[in-house]
Amino acid sequence: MSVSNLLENWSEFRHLHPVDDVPHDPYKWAMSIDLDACSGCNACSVACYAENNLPVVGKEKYAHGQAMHWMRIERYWDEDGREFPDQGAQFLPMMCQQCEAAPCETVCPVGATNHTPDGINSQIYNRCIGSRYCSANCPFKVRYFNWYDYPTTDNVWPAEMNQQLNPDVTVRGKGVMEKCTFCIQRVTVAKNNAKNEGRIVHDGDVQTACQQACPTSAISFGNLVDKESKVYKQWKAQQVELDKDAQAKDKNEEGRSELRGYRIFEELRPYPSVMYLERVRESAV
Amino acid sequence: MMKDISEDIAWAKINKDVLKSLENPRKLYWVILFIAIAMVGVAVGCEVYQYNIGMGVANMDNPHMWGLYIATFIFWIGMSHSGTLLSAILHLMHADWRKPIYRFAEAMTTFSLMTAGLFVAVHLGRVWQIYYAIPYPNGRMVWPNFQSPLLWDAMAIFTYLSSSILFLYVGMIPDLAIVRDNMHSGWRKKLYSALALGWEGTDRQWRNFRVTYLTIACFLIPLAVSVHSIVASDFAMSQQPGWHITSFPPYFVAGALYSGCAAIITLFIILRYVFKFEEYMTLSILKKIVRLTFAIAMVWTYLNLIEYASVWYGHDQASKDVLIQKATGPYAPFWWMMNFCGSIVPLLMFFKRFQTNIPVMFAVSLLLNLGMWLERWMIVAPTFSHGYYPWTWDHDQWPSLIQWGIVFGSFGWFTLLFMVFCKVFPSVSMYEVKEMVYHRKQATKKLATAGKGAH
Amino acid sequence: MMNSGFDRRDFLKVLGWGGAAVALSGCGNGSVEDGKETVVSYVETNDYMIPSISVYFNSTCAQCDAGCSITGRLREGRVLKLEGNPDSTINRGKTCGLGQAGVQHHYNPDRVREPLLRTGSSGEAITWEKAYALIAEKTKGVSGEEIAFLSGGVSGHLKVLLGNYLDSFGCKNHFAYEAIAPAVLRAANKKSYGVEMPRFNIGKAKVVLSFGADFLGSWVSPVHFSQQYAQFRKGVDGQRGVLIQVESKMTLTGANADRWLVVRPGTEGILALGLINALGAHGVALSGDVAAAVKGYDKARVSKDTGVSAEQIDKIVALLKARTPSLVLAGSAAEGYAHGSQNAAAINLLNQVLGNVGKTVEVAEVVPFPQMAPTTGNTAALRKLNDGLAAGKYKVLFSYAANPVFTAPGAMKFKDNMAKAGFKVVFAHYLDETALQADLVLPLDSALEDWNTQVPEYLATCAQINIQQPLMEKLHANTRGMGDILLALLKQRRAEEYKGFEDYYAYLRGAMLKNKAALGGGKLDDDTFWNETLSKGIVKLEGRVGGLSGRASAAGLTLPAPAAVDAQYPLQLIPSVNASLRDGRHTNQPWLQESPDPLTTIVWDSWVEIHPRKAAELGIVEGDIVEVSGKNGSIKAQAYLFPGIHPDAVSIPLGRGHEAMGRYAKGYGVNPFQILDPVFDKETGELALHETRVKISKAGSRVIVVKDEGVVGGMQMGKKIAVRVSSDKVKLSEEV
Amino acid sequence: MHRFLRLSVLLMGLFAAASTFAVDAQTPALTTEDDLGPAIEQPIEFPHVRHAKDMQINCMYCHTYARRSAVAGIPPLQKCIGCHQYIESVKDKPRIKTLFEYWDAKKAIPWKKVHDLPDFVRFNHERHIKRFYFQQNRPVQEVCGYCHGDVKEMTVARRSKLLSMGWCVSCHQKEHPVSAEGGTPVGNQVPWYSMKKPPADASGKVIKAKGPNDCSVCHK
Repeated sequence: MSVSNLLENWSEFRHLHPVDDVPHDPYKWAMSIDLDACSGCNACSVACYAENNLPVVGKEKYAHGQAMHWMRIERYWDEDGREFPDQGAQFLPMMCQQCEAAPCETVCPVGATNHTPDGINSQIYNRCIGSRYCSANCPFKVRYFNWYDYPTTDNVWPAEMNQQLNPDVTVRGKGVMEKCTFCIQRVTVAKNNAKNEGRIVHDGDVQTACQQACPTSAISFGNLVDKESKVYKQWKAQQVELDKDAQAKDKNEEGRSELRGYRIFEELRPYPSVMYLERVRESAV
Repeated sequence: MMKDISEDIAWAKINKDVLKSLENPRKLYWVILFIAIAMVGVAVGCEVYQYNIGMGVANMDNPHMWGLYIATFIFWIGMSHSGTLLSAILHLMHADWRKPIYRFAEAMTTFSLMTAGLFVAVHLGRVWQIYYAIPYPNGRMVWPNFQSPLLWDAMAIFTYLSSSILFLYVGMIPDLAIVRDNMHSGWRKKLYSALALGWEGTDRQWRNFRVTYLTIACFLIPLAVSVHSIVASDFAMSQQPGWHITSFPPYFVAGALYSGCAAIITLFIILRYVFKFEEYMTLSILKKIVRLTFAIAMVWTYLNLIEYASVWYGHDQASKDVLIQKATGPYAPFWWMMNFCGSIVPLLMFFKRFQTNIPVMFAVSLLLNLGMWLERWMIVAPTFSHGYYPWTWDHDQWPSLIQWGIVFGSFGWFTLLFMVFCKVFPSVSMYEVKEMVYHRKQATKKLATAGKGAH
Repeated sequence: MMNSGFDRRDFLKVLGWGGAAVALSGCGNGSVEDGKETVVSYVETNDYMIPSISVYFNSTCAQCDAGCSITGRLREGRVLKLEGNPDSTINRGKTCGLGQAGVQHHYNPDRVREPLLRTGSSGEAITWEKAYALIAEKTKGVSGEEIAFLSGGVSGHLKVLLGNYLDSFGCKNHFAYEAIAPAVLRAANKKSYGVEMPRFNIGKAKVVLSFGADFLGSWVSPVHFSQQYAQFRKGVDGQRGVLIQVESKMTLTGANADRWLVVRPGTEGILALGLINALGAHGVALSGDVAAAVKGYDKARVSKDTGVSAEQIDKIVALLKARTPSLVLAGSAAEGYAHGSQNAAAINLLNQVLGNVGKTVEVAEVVPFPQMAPTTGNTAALRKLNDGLAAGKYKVLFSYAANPVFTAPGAMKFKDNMAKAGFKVVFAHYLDETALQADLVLPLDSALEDWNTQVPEYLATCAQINIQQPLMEKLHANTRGMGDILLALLKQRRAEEYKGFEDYYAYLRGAMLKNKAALGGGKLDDDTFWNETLSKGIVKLEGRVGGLSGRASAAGLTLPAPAAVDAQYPLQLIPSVNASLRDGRHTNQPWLQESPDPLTTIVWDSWVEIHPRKAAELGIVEGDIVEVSGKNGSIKAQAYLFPGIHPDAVSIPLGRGHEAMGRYAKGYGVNPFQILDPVFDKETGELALHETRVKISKAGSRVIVVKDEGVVGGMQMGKKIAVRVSSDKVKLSEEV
Repeated sequence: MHRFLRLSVLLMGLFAAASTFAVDAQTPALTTEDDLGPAIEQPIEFPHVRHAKDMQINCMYCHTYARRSAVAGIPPLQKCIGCHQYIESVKDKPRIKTLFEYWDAKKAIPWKKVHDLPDFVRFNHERHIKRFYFQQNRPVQEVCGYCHGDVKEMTVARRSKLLSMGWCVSCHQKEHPVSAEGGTPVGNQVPWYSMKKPPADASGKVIKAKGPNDCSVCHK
């Protein structure tokens, strides 16, 4: 707790830029989401409400943009002025991208949001003082602030409803920032079980709530260090590398690439841990 | 040429005039005080409500995380720069005309900083945990995050605040002694005796006093520049379009000096009337401040245009979009108003006949401050409503009455502190005015002698 | 994960302390607080009950009739979350949002907790003994014809008990009613394929041509189809499946289509015949009657009637020819007209012409216990019941798992007719609109507290019986399971026969053990078999396989020309079915209210979808309150400009607009059921949901639409966020 | 002027001294710090001293969940009765009578929580027991005692450690052995939780590592 210990442990306290950094070992949690499979059904979002004790804010607060959905499904239309969306819509599940060089982490005055050695951008609710700087600096705007005291004055979980609350996840009071944590409570349990058995977590030992619910299995979650994991294989096959701000796909001429993996706002260099696979549409019709 | 101050004011009269302000101001003083208290009451009520219910009552949302609180916070920080400018910078530059007015400018510095500090607290979602942000050895064994500009901010503000309180106080010691000597017995006498630290006016005391004062002044100048640069880095260090701009620190400092000077004009006019300081706060001095303000206004305008230009000609489309949105989107009226108030209104100051026209200058100074307040709002808000992620653009984010109430009340709070200060402490530096009168006399004498010699 | 060797009822006893002590305070200025809270401790416990370790039990989701198997996660005796059971062939471990919200059905604060007897305009809580006595009294001496039992779809042992109860009166008036059901399709399938519900193998198809079947959203078995869809997208033989959706209002499935074709409402059948015609012209052999039936449907006419361009028809025909097998689905959008049966028949005919029958349309296995097979609900039943009620035929009316006062078209005057019944018993979860009209309201257990067996209508790759079992102790002391209630009622009638069964659990166990061998447990002793069955939550069976009666006939296929524009009511009203809210029975689950509609992203309210072109004509902008009025009333709701709808149609989602039910449902939105025209399908008598004609006008005020999308709507503003790529630019077969 | 300079030098010196102190000041060794919690009245005054000291019963005989789950758990009433129904000698004692009253009424005893961490903290008994009791073979009462103090000397258990965050952290910052004999080797990986790899011995094997220092390990 002395100043010298602060200086000594500076690098421990702060995870650095992923380039030239210590490699992740044994875990780096990451995701890939296949937009071609995603049907936009919202099951993931509801599952997230169930798993993570998200408050239902009600119509009025929703109208004020105070919804607390950690996972939101965005629906995009074509922008070429056609009269009917005859190629359908594009759905995109958007949640915290768990950036490696997260813009939110550096600005939090108290370090309430910080990087774990597993590459998760963790949010320590009780440390949060509510400056909201993290959200201000988040390019994806996936951080949600408790504008009201949902458990108490707002009584979001009346009567028996509170029995549904997941005891592994803190119920956040007012003034706290929150966001998708990659279901860190599940990850923790899986890691503890693995440690008890003297191994590392295998692929499939842990599923996030959204992944588990997803009817089309569009979401994969796993350990990017583990070469056996599906996520690793997907990233590899799409030639998306965690610590690059431009991928093989971008280097190809427009439209020539056969890869569909991309990360959103890669050019801002947050190095997101979520890879999306482009939605495919048939050219023959 | 108008004189900054008449050279034939007797020293006893100076004492008497200034001390009078501690006793019987005009009625308007009490009216102002009452209004200020009422405004503070409104703000306290709003804050209590917000504290109990949650930040939602301010009608901020995701992603409009920051609202008027941060804008007003910057505004008050900016205000604080005028005191330092007048007392420290102009002190070092031997600008004599500052002497009758620097005291209240310094008080302004201190009180606007205190107001700004309150906004940090008002803004926080969990203000009761604010000590988490203070670096001290603690039982949790964790430090705050030294990488966060917000933490630098907190530190800079506290340093600046403590230094400016010290500066204000040290500069007041000789005057406090005068007040002490003019007090009859009673608790006030005791108070001033204690505060005067046994000032006798000996040569040694004067020598030490001058060195100390000068040292603090030197210390304060970089602090003042740094504090607003750091506030600017809250934005410039972020990654958001419209914020991530290299020229922000000087831009913020210029804006700060600008709004500070404008505020000095306002308060100058009020104090001059309320405490009957016409003889000390002369129109000649007003003219000088006005000219200074005008110069700064032009610097600010220049930096402002630089900012627009760098965004416009840069290749960051997102930043450009924010700029376009400022000029055409829902914030357009405020944005244009800010440009008008900040860059067009000060042009009035260019004209000599307005420079000493009190009603006009009063109105202009208020408009300038409105413009500067809008400027801060226009820095904070549009980026939220038009950030990188289009899905979240522009939810309903008009600040609620609670937010307005607290912002409104902060002006009352500042006025209250300031007015109480002016009633309790000499708001015109007596010893410096005496010096000024003395210098003036010497100069006139010299002039006269020189004139004689010429003949 | 699963524990097998335990007695389920012991397990429930263990949890004697109920769901006490839930820590709500999360983020206080917390420090160690000694001695303030009480520790959760047990009197007796089992080895598997370890505090802080989750226990998982299998059951069946009761949120809709698809029959997904679920696994409930329990902690300290409380069910926290429902996951899919990976062993189920229907949902394979997956769930939809509606299923996830099952826990909110269970923990809902607005549940009915006591039996309520109407006294004047208010209700009085009474005991169950009194309630049963009352039913016995009211049914005494009443003949079978004077009793009506209204229910939703039922299956399994509950259906058996229900049947037996009605039998005891000699009553044949069981009305199985579902407000939104593919009943027309069932009839058409029966004609075309010989079965009501064949297996649609989306996963095997290379092209799916869907006429308004929202199989990703709410059609038949959406979670199952979603998985098939994922497989279909990955492709067979490396060829990615192509989805073409034909409808007048975009559904979730339509939003996922490669080509979404907007057709004039009601002309789906014409397009199907037109496609057959065009296929014939492209060299596909058509049998004589088919050729005759489609003769008049040349491209020009079809294109004019439906609004689909001739070149688009050519493209589809080329695709259907090139990529086989394909699959054609007829959905609710095609069914919902007075000529719905004809539409469905025409669409089924297309399947036949394409040779899909037997390839992607396969016969489904059937559970070999016909008495347990599902009685599927439809709207014709409601019509019959309503007519009976209007005639004052019924002295006693029972209502279970249906809310006709809310879902019947207002023109039917169901509420008034219901009042004519002598004694109305409603088995209710909430005090919904129908329960409020009852004389006696009997509170039900939630699906997570109740025993049951269920046989899904749509069976995936094998026949299965789903077990529904309590996941936790009852929340409220005075609710009862439907099975227990029926058993108690049966004991009133046939005491001798049922005296051996202490409760429904005992009945269920006994019934299952009796058929142990048939259920695949021949070698096991009773307890082992029973415990294993409960542990799995599913009984997979060797199903009976019938054959598809191969030939859809083109005989009698006459499709009306599109109706001329009605000057007074120029627009077609399409009541849309939201995957979460369905017919409104789930509206009181707040997660579903706050889960944005996938297409409009609107929450907590109803809206009127209007095509931007039409809106411009009428001077309507988003958020305008518009009055939608038809021959049978009008409703007011906010307008939402939606490109995915035919300009001559407007759409309002079903499910909202409750006047009762609970805090999360009451007062949000409007109920389009109320203004539906009572038009019925000519062959089946089913309510034609899409046949209502309306006009709309601005009602003056304007609101801000509460939705998730921002002001720029679904635009990416030139940013690379959701990216789309053309299928010829990727190689899916090389992906992981 | 000289005086002023002298004063400045003096002040600077003081500041430097204070800073130096701050730089190297160690916070008190929190791990050993005792902090006696309030005495708590329990429904039955349970004598730990009789069970744990006189009878030498292993802590985990009753607190059986500790090695299997995150919480140590209070034994079910069943377990108390399991022994006490055969111990005739104490059956008449008032405490045992109360015990049987609960049993006969089939009511759980409303024990008060003694070590009650805030709700946002996730403490895992299982991991600590596995680490120190099973893998390092330390005596059970020592292992439990790290956090619970010398329970065998108490009647009603009372908190005797600080259980504050810094208290936990100070132990996690210690180097603990992770060698094969007494550590937690994970496959061929050594678990290290900070960005710095722990020091290895001459043979290249890591022998000591700190506890996890990741916020999210303990905060939920």
